[in-house]
Amino acid sequence: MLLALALASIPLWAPRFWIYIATQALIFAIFAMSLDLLVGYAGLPSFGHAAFYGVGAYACALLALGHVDGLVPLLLAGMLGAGAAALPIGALSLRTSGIYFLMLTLAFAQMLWGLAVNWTSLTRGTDGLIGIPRPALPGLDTLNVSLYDRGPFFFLCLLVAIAVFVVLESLVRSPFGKTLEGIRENDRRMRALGFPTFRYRLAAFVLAGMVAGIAGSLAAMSNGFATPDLLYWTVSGLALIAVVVGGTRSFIGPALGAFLVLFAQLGLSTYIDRWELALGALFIAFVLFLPRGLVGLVRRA
Amino acid sequence: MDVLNLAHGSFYMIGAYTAYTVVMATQNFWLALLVAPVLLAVIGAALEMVFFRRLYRHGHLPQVLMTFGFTLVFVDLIRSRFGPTTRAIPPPPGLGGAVHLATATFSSYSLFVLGIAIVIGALLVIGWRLTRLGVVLRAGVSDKEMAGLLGIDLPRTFTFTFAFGAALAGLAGVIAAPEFAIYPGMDANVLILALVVVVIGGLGSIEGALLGAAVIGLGYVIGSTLFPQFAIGLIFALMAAVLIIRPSGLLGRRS
Amino acid sequence: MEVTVTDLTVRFGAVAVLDDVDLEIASGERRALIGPNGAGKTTLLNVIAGELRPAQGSVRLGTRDATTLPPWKRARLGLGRTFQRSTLFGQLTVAENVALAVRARIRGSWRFWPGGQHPVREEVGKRLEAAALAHLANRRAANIGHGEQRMLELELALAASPSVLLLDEPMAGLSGAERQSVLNRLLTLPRQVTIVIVEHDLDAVFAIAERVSVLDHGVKIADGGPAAVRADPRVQEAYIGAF
Amino acid sequence: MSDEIEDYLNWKLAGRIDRRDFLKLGVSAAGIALVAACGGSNTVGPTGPTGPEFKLGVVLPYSGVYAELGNSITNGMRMYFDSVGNQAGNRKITVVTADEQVALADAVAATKKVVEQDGVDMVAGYVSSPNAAGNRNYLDGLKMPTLIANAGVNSLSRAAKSPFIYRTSFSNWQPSHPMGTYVAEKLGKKKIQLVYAKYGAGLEAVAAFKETFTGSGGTIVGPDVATPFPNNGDQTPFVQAIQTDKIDGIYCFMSGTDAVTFLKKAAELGTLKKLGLVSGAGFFVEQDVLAAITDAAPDGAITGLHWALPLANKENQDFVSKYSKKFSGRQADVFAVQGFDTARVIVEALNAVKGNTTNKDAFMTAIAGVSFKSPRGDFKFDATTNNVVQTIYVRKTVKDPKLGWTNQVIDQYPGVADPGK
Repeated sequence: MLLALALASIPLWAPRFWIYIATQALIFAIFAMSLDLLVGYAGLPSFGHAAFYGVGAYACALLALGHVDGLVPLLLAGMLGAGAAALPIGALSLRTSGIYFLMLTLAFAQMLWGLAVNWTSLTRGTDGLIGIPRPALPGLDTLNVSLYDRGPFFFLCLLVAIAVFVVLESLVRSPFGKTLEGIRENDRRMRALGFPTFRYRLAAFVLAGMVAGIAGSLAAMSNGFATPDLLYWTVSGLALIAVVVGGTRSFIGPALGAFLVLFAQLGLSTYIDRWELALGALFIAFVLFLPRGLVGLVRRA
Repeated sequence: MDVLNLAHGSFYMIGAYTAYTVVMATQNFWLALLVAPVLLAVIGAALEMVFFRRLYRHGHLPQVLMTFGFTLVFVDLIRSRFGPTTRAIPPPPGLGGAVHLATATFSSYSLFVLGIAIVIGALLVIGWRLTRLGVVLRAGVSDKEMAGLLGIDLPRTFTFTFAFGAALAGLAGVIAAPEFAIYPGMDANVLILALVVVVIGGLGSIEGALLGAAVIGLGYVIGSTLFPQFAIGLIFALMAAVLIIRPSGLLGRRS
Repeated sequence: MEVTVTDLTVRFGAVAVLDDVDLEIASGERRALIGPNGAGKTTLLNVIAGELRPAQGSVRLGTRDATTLPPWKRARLGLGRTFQRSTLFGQLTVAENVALAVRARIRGSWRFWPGGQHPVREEVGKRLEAAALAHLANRRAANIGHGEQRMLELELALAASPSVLLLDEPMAGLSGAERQSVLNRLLTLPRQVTIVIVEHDLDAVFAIAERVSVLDHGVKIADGGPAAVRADPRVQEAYIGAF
Repeated sequence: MSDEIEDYLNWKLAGRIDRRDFLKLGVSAAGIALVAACGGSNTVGPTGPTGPEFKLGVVLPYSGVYAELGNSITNGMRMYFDSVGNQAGNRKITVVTADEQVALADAVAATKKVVEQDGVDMVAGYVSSPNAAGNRNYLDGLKMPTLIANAGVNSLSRAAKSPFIYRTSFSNWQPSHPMGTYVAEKLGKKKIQLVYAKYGAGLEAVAAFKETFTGSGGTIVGPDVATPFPNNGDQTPFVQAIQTDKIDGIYCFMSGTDAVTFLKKAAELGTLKKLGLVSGAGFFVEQDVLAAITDAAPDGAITGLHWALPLANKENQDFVSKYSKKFSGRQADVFAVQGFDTARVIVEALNAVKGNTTNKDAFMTAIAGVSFKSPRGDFKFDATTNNVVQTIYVRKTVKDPKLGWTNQVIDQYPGVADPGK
């Protein structure tokens, strides 16, 4: 709770640029949390989660450019679009496990990236969809609060992030969550007990995809564009790193990891010249000194 | 050896840049063919001993994080040492032109690459299957505990395996240098293709990697002639298809 | 629930691990499966449990032909099993392990929000008492003794209150006292639960089993009451051959 | 600038290419030199600029595949700023850079950083078109005077034109449009196959060529050879897709690493030698590509571009020699020229308004009014499209004994302006 309050205060004191960075970090945190539902709780290391982040962004972008103006429909579009993509991909990928699953999800994500680059009639290829308007807030217009100002949009992202955090935390404590953990621990035993493990895993995969889709639509709204880069494997890589840096089997971990990774990446690249060297060294240091991530630190203490 | 190394592409890039430096200095491509693998073996061994050794018990994810870090570090070092300009080296003398076989024309350097690939492939398969060293390596990979019990000096074996892998990547870099352009970001695209090839072939099997490479190579060429735009997407579709039919790769052992 | 296996053949490559085996186990019957190592006992269990597809032959559970059903569907029909090597939820606590098995039965697992776990907790408490594991409730399954793990293994199968129970060497590696508590646990099971037990400890076998089938090199060489089988020369020869 | 600082700067550049510190150092060194000149050696040097500091935000790629272009443009800007002592309109010019990288998300972050965090008065930058188009609404919304130093996407001079965004480089339409008429009429080649990298710039370039080429009686033959972008595979299938027997020649649009791998493979297979004509937009035989492929260069290729290394005019000869002296023997290229001109537009506009940039409209009109003799020839803006009006030179790729592989000018189309629609 303390963290949520601290975050809520950001728009009051932080300079405009850092509010923008914080907003991006919140969106990335939602994305990283959805990934940890897979990696930490369901034991499914996905290297292609950016596919659903990107599909969510494109779904929201296409709808927004098609004159849909409501906030909720746009978020829903991102969520359902990503979920629709996650179902077939999950159904196919879950036939494999371990490193094969990792590679298969990477393959599907790169296929969607190839599609985004080449299906120019829909996605306008490498130029991407730009000029996406931010939706009007129902009812709040009278108080002339619009999502175009940085503060209100930050609060929207914060609210969605907290909502996602609460939903995911309760999900993993629910019977469904416990069953998921059981399947992660010992799939053979769960099948012997009568659990159709494939369906549970697929449900987890689609759920994680939908949450990533929400993050995607927020990203499309925040930056006003949806480009193929959102689906590229480096985005999946960064999300995986945020989860590892933050520490798996928790949601506060990946959220912290997301903030750290994004502040490091955006902060370093705009401030120092050889930012790749610094970022690379930071990642290596993290693995050496905190193999179980930030949360691991807390747990061990 | 069950290590997910995203920095393998960087070894390939370092190999290409070594080739560039050696050829620019001595005009001798063949010398580069020797220097690069040795240099990469040293780098590989050092990395394994200092960094990777701690990671074996933590599973794949920390490896992703560390190797992703290394790719960033290597690309920056290369760019600051060689500058961002795209460079190229001519194929070695005598292999520059083209060969006309019946109606088709092949660039002789591509044929040379084909030849080398087959030779190295064969050596690897023989080495992997038949020699004592090959057996030791395979034991170390398939079951660490058992190999340890049998008195195999595991740390040394892993260092050697990792260094050997790095050397091969360096060799690939040298061979690819005349064929493709040499520039700081060249590691990214070869990395994805390499991972795809290894997974399609089946992990832990050298023949699988060779088979996977053939399948992907043909798939790419056929794909780009049929519908050039989606060639890259086609490769991944191919990989997806293989993994769905045989979830542990064409020649992979049932995990 | 009856278990009928008809001319079952399983091959690994060219080797016929099970060769044309027939087995009729009446509902509520306590059947033991004995035989030297490598006779195919565990393979037979795995086929009945659905983890292994036979080359030929069929498996009937009660009235249903279950030959092609996946393991979880067979479990839903009331088939519970333990494994030769304890397959538990290592990182979860003993209580959480049992809770999973209980929830498998009462089917609340598709509930996406917490709560409503009171009945599950109650039953888990009772079961842990019965299995003398209550004092380990909050310990991680990986961090308890071998004997206790075997007990937990059994309890997981029982928690799903199966009508058919497949036991794969439940006594392996247990001390005298632990064997006795497992035996007591099994003997207190309701009559209508069919038990198929694979076990080397012949005293335990003959204490529980009403009928005994003997497998040797994938072939059923004897079938009958404990006394008759004990006296059967072929059984002795198979066992002596094995030692 | 005093000698030891000059040597120190060159030593630093030669030793390690460290753009950002160098840039800051370069500017501050100039400042120190000035102060030293005034105070230290008690000669009465020019008093420093008294007006408020003029901050210029430069967003160019310093990492990723376009780093080479980002470097050249930065060097070009730096050279011009130094030549005027880093001041204009009585204001000291401070340059703040940020790494555009490749992905639009990073370009947006870099832009926001220089605008909001560093509070710059003006922005210059953007190599890749999506990054320029992607930031257009943000910059236009803030009424931020912006100069596009490379990205050629046509829309910025047409539908997406903004009164605050001018372009000093080119629109993708410009280098290719005159080539259509030249190839059809002057060279009489009637059957051309299109070869291009399939992304924004490629599509717009070949469309402009097709417009005039078919207009002058030419016909586009066979399926286009469109290589996927970003292309990281083997180019052989695309080189072999050129139907050498059915066409008079090809018109090609590629740049950087794509051009290098394509031309190397084409040279090996000898495909281009069988063609009557190899033509295209100048980028695929620009100095950076020629330097990499050397003898694999398509000898005699006819290309159109708004600059060429051996251009005879004095400004260019002066620019080329000074550039290689200042940047330790590095050969100038079209991107350096674009950087050089961008800096000059800023200086001339600042002088025109005597450093008073508070009145945005007056400052923009001053920018629009800038015209001068650039190394590429006459440079002025077209007020209707905010795009540069410039000469497009027709060049032939040759191996010059002194300059090595370069492009000799054989014809030119002066005053080519983007149609704006």
